[in-house]
Amino acid sequence: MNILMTAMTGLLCLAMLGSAWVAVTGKGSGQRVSIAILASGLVSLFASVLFLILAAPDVAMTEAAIGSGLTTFLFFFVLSRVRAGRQDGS
Amino acid sequence: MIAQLSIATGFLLILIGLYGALIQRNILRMIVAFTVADTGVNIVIVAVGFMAGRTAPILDAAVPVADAAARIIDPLPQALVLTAIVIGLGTTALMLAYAFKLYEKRRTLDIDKFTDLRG
Amino acid sequence: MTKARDLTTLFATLFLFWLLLNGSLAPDVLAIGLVVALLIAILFRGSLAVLSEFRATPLAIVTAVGYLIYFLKALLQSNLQLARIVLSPSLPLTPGIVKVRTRLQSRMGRMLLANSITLTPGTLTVELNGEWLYIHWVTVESADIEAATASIVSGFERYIEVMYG
Amino acid sequence: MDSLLNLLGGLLLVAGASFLFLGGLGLVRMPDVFNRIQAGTKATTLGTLLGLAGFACLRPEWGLKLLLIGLVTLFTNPISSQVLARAAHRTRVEMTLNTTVDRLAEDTGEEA
Amino acid sequence: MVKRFLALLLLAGLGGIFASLLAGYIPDAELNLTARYYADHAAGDLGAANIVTAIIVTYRGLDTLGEVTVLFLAASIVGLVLTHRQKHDPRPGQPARTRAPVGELLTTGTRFLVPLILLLGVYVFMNGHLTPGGGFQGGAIIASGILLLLLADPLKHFSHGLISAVESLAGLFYILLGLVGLVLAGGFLDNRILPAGELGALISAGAIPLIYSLIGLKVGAEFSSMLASLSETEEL
Amino acid sequence: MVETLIVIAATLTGAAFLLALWRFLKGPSAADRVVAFDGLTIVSITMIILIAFVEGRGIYLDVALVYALLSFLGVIAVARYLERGF
Repeated sequence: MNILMTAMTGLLCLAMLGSAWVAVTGKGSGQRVSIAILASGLVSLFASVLFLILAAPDVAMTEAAIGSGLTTFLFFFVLSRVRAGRQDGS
Repeated sequence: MIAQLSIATGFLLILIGLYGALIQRNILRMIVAFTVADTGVNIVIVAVGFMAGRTAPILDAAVPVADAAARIIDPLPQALVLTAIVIGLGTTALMLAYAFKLYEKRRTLDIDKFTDLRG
Repeated sequence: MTKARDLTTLFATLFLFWLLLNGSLAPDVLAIGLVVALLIAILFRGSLAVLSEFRATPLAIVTAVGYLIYFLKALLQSNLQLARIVLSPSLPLTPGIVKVRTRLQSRMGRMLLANSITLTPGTLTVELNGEWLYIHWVTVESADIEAATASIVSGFERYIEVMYG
Repeated sequence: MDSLLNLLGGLLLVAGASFLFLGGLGLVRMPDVFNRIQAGTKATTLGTLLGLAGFACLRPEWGLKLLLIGLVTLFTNPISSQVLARAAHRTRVEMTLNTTVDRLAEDTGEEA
Repeated sequence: MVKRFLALLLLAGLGGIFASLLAGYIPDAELNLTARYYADHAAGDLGAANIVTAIIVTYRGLDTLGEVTVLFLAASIVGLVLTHRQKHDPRPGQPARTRAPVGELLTTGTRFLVPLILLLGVYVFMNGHLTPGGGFQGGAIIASGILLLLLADPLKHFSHGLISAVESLAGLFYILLGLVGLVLAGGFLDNRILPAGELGALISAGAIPLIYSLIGLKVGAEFSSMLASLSETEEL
Repeated sequence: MVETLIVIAATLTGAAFLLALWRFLKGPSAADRVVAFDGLTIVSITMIILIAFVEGRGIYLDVALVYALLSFLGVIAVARYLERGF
């Protein structure tokens, strides 16, 4: 059972690093800001599961509700307001 | 092993987030990178408080009061991180409001176009 | 009259949800649940009339059980069909969006119908517009409105019509 | 008796996990968005429900909470898929080449 | 490019520091003194089964008061920045924006789900002393319910009066409870103004459920006002 | 016996997770990524309950409930954004 948890941790860490890379560099996302925001929300969701493995259910719930939920919504509100403009920094 | 893996991931997330915040020129993308780094910091703090073989600091039928000290992990980092996540949302909302304001003034999100403070 | 009925249904649903969440029947749980459910029910009584559309007759309750069994069977079938498609190397697909008609009037009944269609073999509700449903079908058997209605909608409609009208 | 329940729970778990796996496979293999949504919704919903039933057999005292989670997934999953499919259709995501008929595009075309 | 090179140099330095930190990391085998105190005393003295809640509400109650204040300031500044802006004319030649209509399914689903989400939020903050969760999580869930209402009916205007009334009242009673603790029990925000009760019951742990409910209402109102002021801005 | 079954189930769940993640990283259109996001969150719910089972703590189930509701909200928000609904 212990090895199971370790394997799950490894899987989650890999997934988090992958989506963080998408969120930050925009590689393979067609340079769209909305994908970057979605990927950062995914990082938070995986972090929430990781917190549960680290025996911190309070933090896991906070991260799921606030870090992933509300933050992503705030980003999308602002993004939809500035959509008319240029979205890409490069 | 779980703790080491998590700490390493947290550090890597901090580095990735800082890299993005430094090289991106779109303000929204910089804020996204900040939130990624934020998550990384939280993971490191919680993982440092983790002890293998112990369980969450909530007492119920599975963890009686008598042997609480021998079974639970340190609750203090969790309380700190809980605060940090909530405040993180506040700062993100502020950054986004200012980004919106800047866009309203200049109609661009490119950080290089804001040259007022250049010497 | 209907206002009072709306309020009662919503209150009963919320209270049941509270009991399921807490999983205990201690007096303090009951008391706090009563207060909280009543407050939320009063706050939402105007905009939330979808729950009281259920016809609480004995026939409707029996039909609900029959509907549940029919639905679970359809869910299992749809997954086996999906498994066959996904596991076959050639992906035997003939997808398309067809248009079907529904007779249901009540909002809750229509939502149940759309949800059921989404979860049953090879179909996915894309848009609900008046009496027309637009459905994405993995293996289109017939693009004709009547034939498609007969094979997708009728099975569920029979049950939901009794429950919600 | 107890071990029988445990065995049933384990088997249900494996069945649920295989449906989840099929859903993932469908997500990867299907040719366009709508077919992927189909695979995603159906397989993951049934997989989650079976998994919940399995855990309920293994731990009967968690039954109520698991029932609640099952009800929530049963209601929210199809709604989110439908909203997503609608959004995908409105943004004119391209459909796979062997699509036979698209009545929705015909009808919205008429209105405009 | 110089900027990218400097950034990479900085990151390499930080990475080196992090690597040495990780190499020297030795997991604790025992709880340290503070943690041991909390583990031994939270259940007996305060009656709270969730020790994290006990720390947040009582042992470090002042920190939480500060945190709520910071959130309040953030919400106010967001509202201030976004509402006090000059009206700009819609650009000519660009038609007024039309929002995509809401599908009937989403409307029905929202009407069905929003009361349940609000009830879940109340459950989360009322049970903060027994289960994971508490005021901040419950407040966030309530704000998410409000957000679902906003999504299903984008033109709906919230009464900012109601939101700020809930927020002010909750804040006021929070401070009052803290002062009552100063008078009747050991200090500011002490929860032992009410009997500790039996460990594991819903009404137990003194004033913790009360304080956490007030925090939950306040935080929920703050998040809701942030979301509402963002959603009321016009597209540029 | 039961332990073996649980390990098999966990492996299959992990494989489903990886497949959905691949679709997220690859997926050509934004809608594809949102579908993958939905799938990932649903698989994560099963993972959370698995963690609760292995650790033997029933209170972790609350997290799964919150997670289920919030993943629904996230998908709705992104879908409404894509069709320019707010």
